[in-house]
Amino acid sequence: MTLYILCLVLFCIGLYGVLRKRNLIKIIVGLGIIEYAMNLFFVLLGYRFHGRAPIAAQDQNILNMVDPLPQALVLTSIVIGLGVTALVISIAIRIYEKYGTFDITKIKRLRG
Amino acid sequence: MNTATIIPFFVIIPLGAAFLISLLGRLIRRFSDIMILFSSALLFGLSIYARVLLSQASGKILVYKIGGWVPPFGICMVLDGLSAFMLVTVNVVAFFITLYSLSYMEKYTDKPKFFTLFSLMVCGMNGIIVTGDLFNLFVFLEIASISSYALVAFGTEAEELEASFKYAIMGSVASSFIFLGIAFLYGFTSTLNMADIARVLSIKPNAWIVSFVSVLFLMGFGLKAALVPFHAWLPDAHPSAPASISAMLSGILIKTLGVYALVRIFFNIIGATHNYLSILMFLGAFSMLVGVILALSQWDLKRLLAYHSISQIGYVVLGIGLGTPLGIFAGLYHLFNHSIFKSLLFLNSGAVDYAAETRDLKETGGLAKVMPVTGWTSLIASMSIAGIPPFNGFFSKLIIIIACVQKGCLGYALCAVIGSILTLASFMKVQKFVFFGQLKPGFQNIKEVPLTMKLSMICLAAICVIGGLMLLPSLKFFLDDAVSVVIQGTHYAASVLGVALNQ
Amino acid sequence: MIFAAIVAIEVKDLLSSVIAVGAVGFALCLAFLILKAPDLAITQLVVEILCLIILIRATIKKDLPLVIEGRWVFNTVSTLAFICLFLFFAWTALRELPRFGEPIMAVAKKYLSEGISKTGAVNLVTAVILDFRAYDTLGEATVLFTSVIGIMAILRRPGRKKLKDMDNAR
Amino acid sequence: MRDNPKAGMTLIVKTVTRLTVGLILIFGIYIILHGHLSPGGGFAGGVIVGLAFVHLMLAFGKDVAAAKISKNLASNLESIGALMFLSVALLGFFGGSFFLNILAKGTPFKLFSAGTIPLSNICIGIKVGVGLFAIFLALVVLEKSKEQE
Repeated sequence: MTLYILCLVLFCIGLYGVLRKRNLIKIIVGLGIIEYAMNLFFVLLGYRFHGRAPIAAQDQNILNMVDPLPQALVLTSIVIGLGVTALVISIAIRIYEKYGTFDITKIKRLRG
Repeated sequence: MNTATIIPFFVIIPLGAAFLISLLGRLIRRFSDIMILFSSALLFGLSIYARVLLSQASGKILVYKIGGWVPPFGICMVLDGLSAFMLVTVNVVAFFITLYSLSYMEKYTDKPKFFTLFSLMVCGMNGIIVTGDLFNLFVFLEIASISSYALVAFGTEAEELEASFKYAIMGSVASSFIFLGIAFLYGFTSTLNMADIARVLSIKPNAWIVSFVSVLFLMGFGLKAALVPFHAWLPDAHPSAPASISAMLSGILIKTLGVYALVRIFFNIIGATHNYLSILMFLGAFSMLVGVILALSQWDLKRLLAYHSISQIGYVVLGIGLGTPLGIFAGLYHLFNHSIFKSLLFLNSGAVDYAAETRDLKETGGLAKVMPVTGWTSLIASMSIAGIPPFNGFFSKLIIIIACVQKGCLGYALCAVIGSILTLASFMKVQKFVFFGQLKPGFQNIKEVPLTMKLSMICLAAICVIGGLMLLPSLKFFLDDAVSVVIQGTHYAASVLGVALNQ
Repeated sequence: MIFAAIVAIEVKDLLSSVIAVGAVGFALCLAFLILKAPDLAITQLVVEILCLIILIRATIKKDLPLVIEGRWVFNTVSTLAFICLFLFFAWTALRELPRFGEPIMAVAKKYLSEGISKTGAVNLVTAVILDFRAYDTLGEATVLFTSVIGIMAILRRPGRKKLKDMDNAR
Repeated sequence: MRDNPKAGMTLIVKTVTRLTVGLILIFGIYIILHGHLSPGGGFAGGVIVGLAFVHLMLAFGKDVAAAKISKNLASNLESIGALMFLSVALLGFFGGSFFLNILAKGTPFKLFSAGTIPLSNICIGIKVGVGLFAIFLALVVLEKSKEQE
């Protein structure tokens, strides 16, 4: 229970970073933290006390392994996160090249 | 091998086309053009064929089990009335936009990359529509959104990059809300198959967690659909993209990612209650009015159209939020019509941009004389969006208003009428300043756009004109099946699991 | 981890912020190991390294002072209020989840009991991602492919053809 | 590996890199091939392979690494990897269903077991490794061309 809440606190820190920071790199960092928090949350959901890693060994029976499904999903989600982060960074680099700054208060050629 | 085998091809064809284009597009000239045209024409035909197959299938539902695993354990693909309807909408629009982009994209460098991304976007949308698994929906949603982030920035100018960054950040936050929602649902039900989740949720006592999850989904998909409190990215992203991509984004992407997913989750998985419906109705009416009022003061053609997208999405959501069969019917019908005429309008604006090199309403004028095809098709589309009789927009708006009155929501009906009048006003302005009136000097010798662009605009305009015919009884089954899927709500679970287990 | 995350958000210098986020990532990797997810730990580790390299290359030599604009207090307060509201509702929802360490595992039991005999893979996570849910993995590979193509499209130059070239092309 | 003293980092870094890159590559390939037996798999292994090339590029400068794999080759290889994965999926149609695992399962704990899973792992490994390298190369080429302007 406490772990879940702490994990969501991490999520909220990332959210705060995305919403409040005025620097492109900081926003990307916030996005990364959101992704970490989500992944951690999903893995926490699949944990069992005294569980074993879901890899069978030759001499042991399959007993009390942790849930493999969230781990598979989180693997997918890590890779998706990598893709998104890389894309956003490349956009940020191009923006830096055009404007010479990472500060979004100075980047407002578009009206809201 | 049975008839359900057709379903995975909606994903395989665009995916294979994308990989092949990126591999061979640079080596063989014109390969990318031919390949993309071939694949989208094939998808167009296949989607209509799938609709025909569906009406022959027993129980009006087809389920395909990937890898032969039985549903709660493997992933299954589901084709029912609603998804067949969405497939036809997406693939029809995508086909005409492909035709249009063949000439339009000559303005940009590196056409093979454009078509690769375009094809991936279609693949993502088709994947969202046919999937029967919640996490799989998330994965394909990411494919569609990542390719759209990249496509918005395709011109690599300063404004485009900025709009794309904004869009990418808001889109990723939306995705993270959706992912968190999926995580909560998995923790609660311990399954990911949509039908199975619906079954488990109907057994377990209704709890706080379901409301929390639906709020998360509402935020996530609302961001993707650009409902009003979450709309900030849309007016930047849509005008900045190349015109054919604006047409895709506005015409079908926000509907597939936003409205379809919302409908699927709220009606078929969680089961719509009165509270959700009233939230949806309120958001719909709110976006309808705010969108159209903001649109009135715009002078950039594409930006004006983008605000109208918000407003029209409001109509769709209002219709669906009514929850009565007539309301849902009208909402879905309006969704189809809006895809057609809004993509047509964006294509028109692209044609204006292509020929006259400007999108500012103050600079253009009298273009109908030199560009007759663009002028007339845009007149048809404008009348259609404003709801003038013989065109399709009129019928769907009329039915939405009737449905509102039937349910006794006179306030919402009034909102819809006001929105419609304001839409008419703003499109009168567009027609006056762009296509009619005095032909400005300097535009004397511009030419009409190339053949494929003309062809696709004419075809879309023709669909606008005959769209009203869909109310005829012989064609009405197309919509009725979709409506019945939504109305039956969580009965979805029983039918999907039943079909899957019997096969 | 939370401490490192706060540092990452609040620190003024961009490079230290990036390094702090690296610390969060490595802590996450350790957490995965403790939670018995070695596959994830490996993947997280290598992905983290790659992200850090890219981020550091992006930020190096490009530091700048932070500015504080007007309405700062109002915006912060509204954001914090939203977050508090979010956490409160999350807390009420979390109470109805199964207790930590005792998941329901309705579907997963079948994966555990039949995974090896049905797929022949000993690593059950691999069995899940490449056999039971291989279609997801196809989607995931496609996401990466999309982002690679997207990055190459964004980073290409020049983005538009010049007018001169267009006239030649016609 | 021709040595170009002007590009890249110091001699120490270069020497160490020369020793370790091979090891890192082999480790990546090991992880890819044993994905169905031990932790890891196509993604982790692919990222490691990609990192080996990135490592090379950081130490020796862009030209040496680009000589090993050019940008076009990288993106072509990536498409080929993706197509191979799709065709592994389509292979299932011979058995009657998309993504059906049709090859013989073999005995567990052996390297050649688990049907199509190792094949898919190899495809993903190629795709991911080369794709990440392509991303990095694109970023570096961009910075270089900016300096020249």
